[in-house]
Amino acid sequence: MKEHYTLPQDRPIGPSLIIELSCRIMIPFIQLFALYVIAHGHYSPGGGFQGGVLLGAAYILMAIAFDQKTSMRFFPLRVNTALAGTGVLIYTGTGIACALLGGLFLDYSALEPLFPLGPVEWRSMGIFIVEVGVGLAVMSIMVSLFWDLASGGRLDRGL
Amino acid sequence: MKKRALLSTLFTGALLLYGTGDFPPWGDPNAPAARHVSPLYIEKSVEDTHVPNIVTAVLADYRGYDTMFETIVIFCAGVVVVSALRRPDA
Amino acid sequence: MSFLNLHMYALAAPLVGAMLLFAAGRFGRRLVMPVVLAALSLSLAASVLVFLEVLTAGPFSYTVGNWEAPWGIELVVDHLGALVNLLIASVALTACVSSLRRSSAELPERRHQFFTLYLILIAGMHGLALTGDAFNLYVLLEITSITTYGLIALGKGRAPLSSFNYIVMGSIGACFYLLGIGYLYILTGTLNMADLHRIIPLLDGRGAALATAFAFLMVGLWIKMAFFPLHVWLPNAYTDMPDGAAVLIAPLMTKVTVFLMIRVMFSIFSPVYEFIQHMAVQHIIVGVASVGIVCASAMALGQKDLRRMLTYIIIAEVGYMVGGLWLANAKGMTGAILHIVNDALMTLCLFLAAAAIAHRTGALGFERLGGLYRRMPLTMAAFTVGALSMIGVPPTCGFFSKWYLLLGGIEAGQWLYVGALIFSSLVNAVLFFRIIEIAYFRTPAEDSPVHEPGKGPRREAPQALLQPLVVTAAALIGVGLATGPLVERVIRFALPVGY
Amino acid sequence: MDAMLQEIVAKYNYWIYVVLMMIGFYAMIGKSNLVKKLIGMNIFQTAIILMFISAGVKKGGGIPILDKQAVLERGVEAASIVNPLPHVLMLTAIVVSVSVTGVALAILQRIHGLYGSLEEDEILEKIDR
Repeated sequence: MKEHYTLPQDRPIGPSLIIELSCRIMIPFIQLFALYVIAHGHYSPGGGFQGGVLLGAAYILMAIAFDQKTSMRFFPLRVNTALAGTGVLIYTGTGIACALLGGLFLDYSALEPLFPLGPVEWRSMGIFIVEVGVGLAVMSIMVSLFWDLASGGRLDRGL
Repeated sequence: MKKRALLSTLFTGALLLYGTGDFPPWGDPNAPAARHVSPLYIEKSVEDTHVPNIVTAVLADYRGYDTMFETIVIFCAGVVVVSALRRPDA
Repeated sequence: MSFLNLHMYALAAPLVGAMLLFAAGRFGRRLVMPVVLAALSLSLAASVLVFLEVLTAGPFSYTVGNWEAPWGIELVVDHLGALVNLLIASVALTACVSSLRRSSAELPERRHQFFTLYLILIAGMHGLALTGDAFNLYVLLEITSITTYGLIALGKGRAPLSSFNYIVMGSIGACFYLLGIGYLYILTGTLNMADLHRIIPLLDGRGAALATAFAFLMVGLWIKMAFFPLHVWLPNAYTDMPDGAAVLIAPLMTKVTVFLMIRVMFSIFSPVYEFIQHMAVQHIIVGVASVGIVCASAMALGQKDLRRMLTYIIIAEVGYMVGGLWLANAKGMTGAILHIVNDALMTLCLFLAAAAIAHRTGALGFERLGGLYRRMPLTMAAFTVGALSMIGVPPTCGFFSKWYLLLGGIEAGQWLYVGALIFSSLVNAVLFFRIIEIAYFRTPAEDSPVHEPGKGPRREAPQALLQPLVVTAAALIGVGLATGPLVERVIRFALPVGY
Repeated sequence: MDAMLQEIVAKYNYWIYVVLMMIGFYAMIGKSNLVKKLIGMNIFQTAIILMFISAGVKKGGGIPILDKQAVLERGVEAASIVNPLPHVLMLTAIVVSVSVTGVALAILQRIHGLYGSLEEDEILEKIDR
């Protein structure tokens, strides 16, 4: 990777204003749409995985348009590791909570004692909680995968 | 090596095609797959979970156990890539 | 803490432990040992209670998410499942004591990542022991594979290449299994094993597709368990793995996959389908298994490294189990199921001994094993018990399962299989006595680090590596003596109906 | 002979997917370049995903997203909606495929770093030396 990589300064085109400006405008709307895809997974095609990948794509676009250091400034490594763990813990924790509260594993209607919503409404809420957990996990894993593969594990320059 | 690989590929392909002989024609509404388990998903899922998107309802509720392990699969991929590539010493 | 969800806690404890370890990251170094030990002892306690519950109250099925069987995912905890679940929990706890100590020497700054994969692998195997849904079995197969790819890649030297070869072969196996499930789904419309078991005999006009589905399910699982002609990936993968991982993966992965083959053969299809409607297939498979046993044992003779020799013995043992199951009589199946338990314990004992020796001498080549009896008497004593059990000497458990397999082979008239069993036992005797002879009579090589003039002659492995080894060696004899009640109270119910 | 032709016409989708699978399968076991093996694995897994999805198709079936109020009042006819189960299974298979590809790419980078080549025979030469 080292020998044929040219530094940004002596790249022919150099950091291009057009790319950076357009990305700076686009990235917030990509993330907004990604949150919509996660939240709207009940009513339209979407859900945790698709929304999580879109969220990850926003940071990957930042890493490609600017450089990896900027995307790591907006999404620090510690937060990335913590989010990956919490995403999966949300899912597994919901399952264990349903079992501890007297129901079966992953039976969302058993969460009734927490907040009286009625079993069917709790199932719909349970699905949403789980989708959020999946979205968090997929986002942080996708971004961490890209960072590692792009920079060969050194997390310094990236592509 | 290539000869053996080509031979086993052709044999596997022939076995697969021999197996498709008994399948219902494509898109047949009363194929076994469309008659046995999925009708309940279509008819009951909105009533049971108030979620119009049947795929999300089946994914997260009826077969939520699968999706939990799926999240763990992608988590494992993250851990493996981090442990394989991030070499502070090398 | 209702008793109804006990097996789910056995599965969830390692998962939550893994997440905590990963979130704590490199700064939670002190956290690794308590979290791993707590998670695994909790899951062992839960597995023991589930096993006792199944023994007293009989098998039970558990619908995840409170949806009835074919619509939701159903977990079936029967005698065989509870036995394998208990085996996984006990082997995992014993192995983790040794790998906790060994990994601090091998992978000092990577321990939290190592044990995250380690705990998720154990949780995946618990899931495999319990599942009653065919597609869920595929997802869990993928989890155990992806964690094994990661653990192999953590090894030294040639480990990444052997890990990549295992990825390619493992993906072919998993895709073949998924193809088999797809064919069954297109024919029946359901994924639940009990439902499939009920519908398959009714599919009279669809013989071709059913045979293809069965063939792909079997070949997929055979690749995953390294059944002889499809075993090419195993020797490199299990040798280049870090010792801490080999102690867990070698005893369990292939045996759990044999258990999955039993699940597919008897919970999805039926003995009538395999043994009566397709008689010829049974003879072919027993023949291939016998050839596999002979070839794997012969290859083990030619090895110069202790751990690589053990991997070829694992491949021969897989041949024992697959051949025993396809003998199609009660003795053969009892022997195969008993061999899952015994072989897991034997392989655990030998790999724990290999880890202890590697800890002290650094390498496992035969030339480095000289004079080990004087330096590591307890380790070599336990290694000898493991070796005797692998050969099949009466007080140890290896003898009893081999005895049942032999009886089954004779009763079924499969002389090739019986001959292969005897040949393999003789080869094991040659292999292990050769090592015991090197370790006992040869003087230690001058350059080996163990031979420090300053230190006293006895340089035993550290306690954390020695205690699990001694416990496993004792368990080999204990399980051997407990074969009677084990077969009577557990394995008799695990056999399919009519045997 | 026309029975064979008739059958191919009725189930041409399975024939196409089996051919795709076999291209991927051949690449996985026949090729010596490690990246080509990985590409073959992706083709194989994608073809299986396509086969599952095509198993769930119903002629004239609508997409599995319903109008909540209408269904709560009048209910829905199962034959009019496409079978949702293969779609759920294949979401799982896609995630598994992505994860395994990510792991394989990371390990390929390690191999390239260690041996400087991705041809299996060159690597084996370097190991034996």
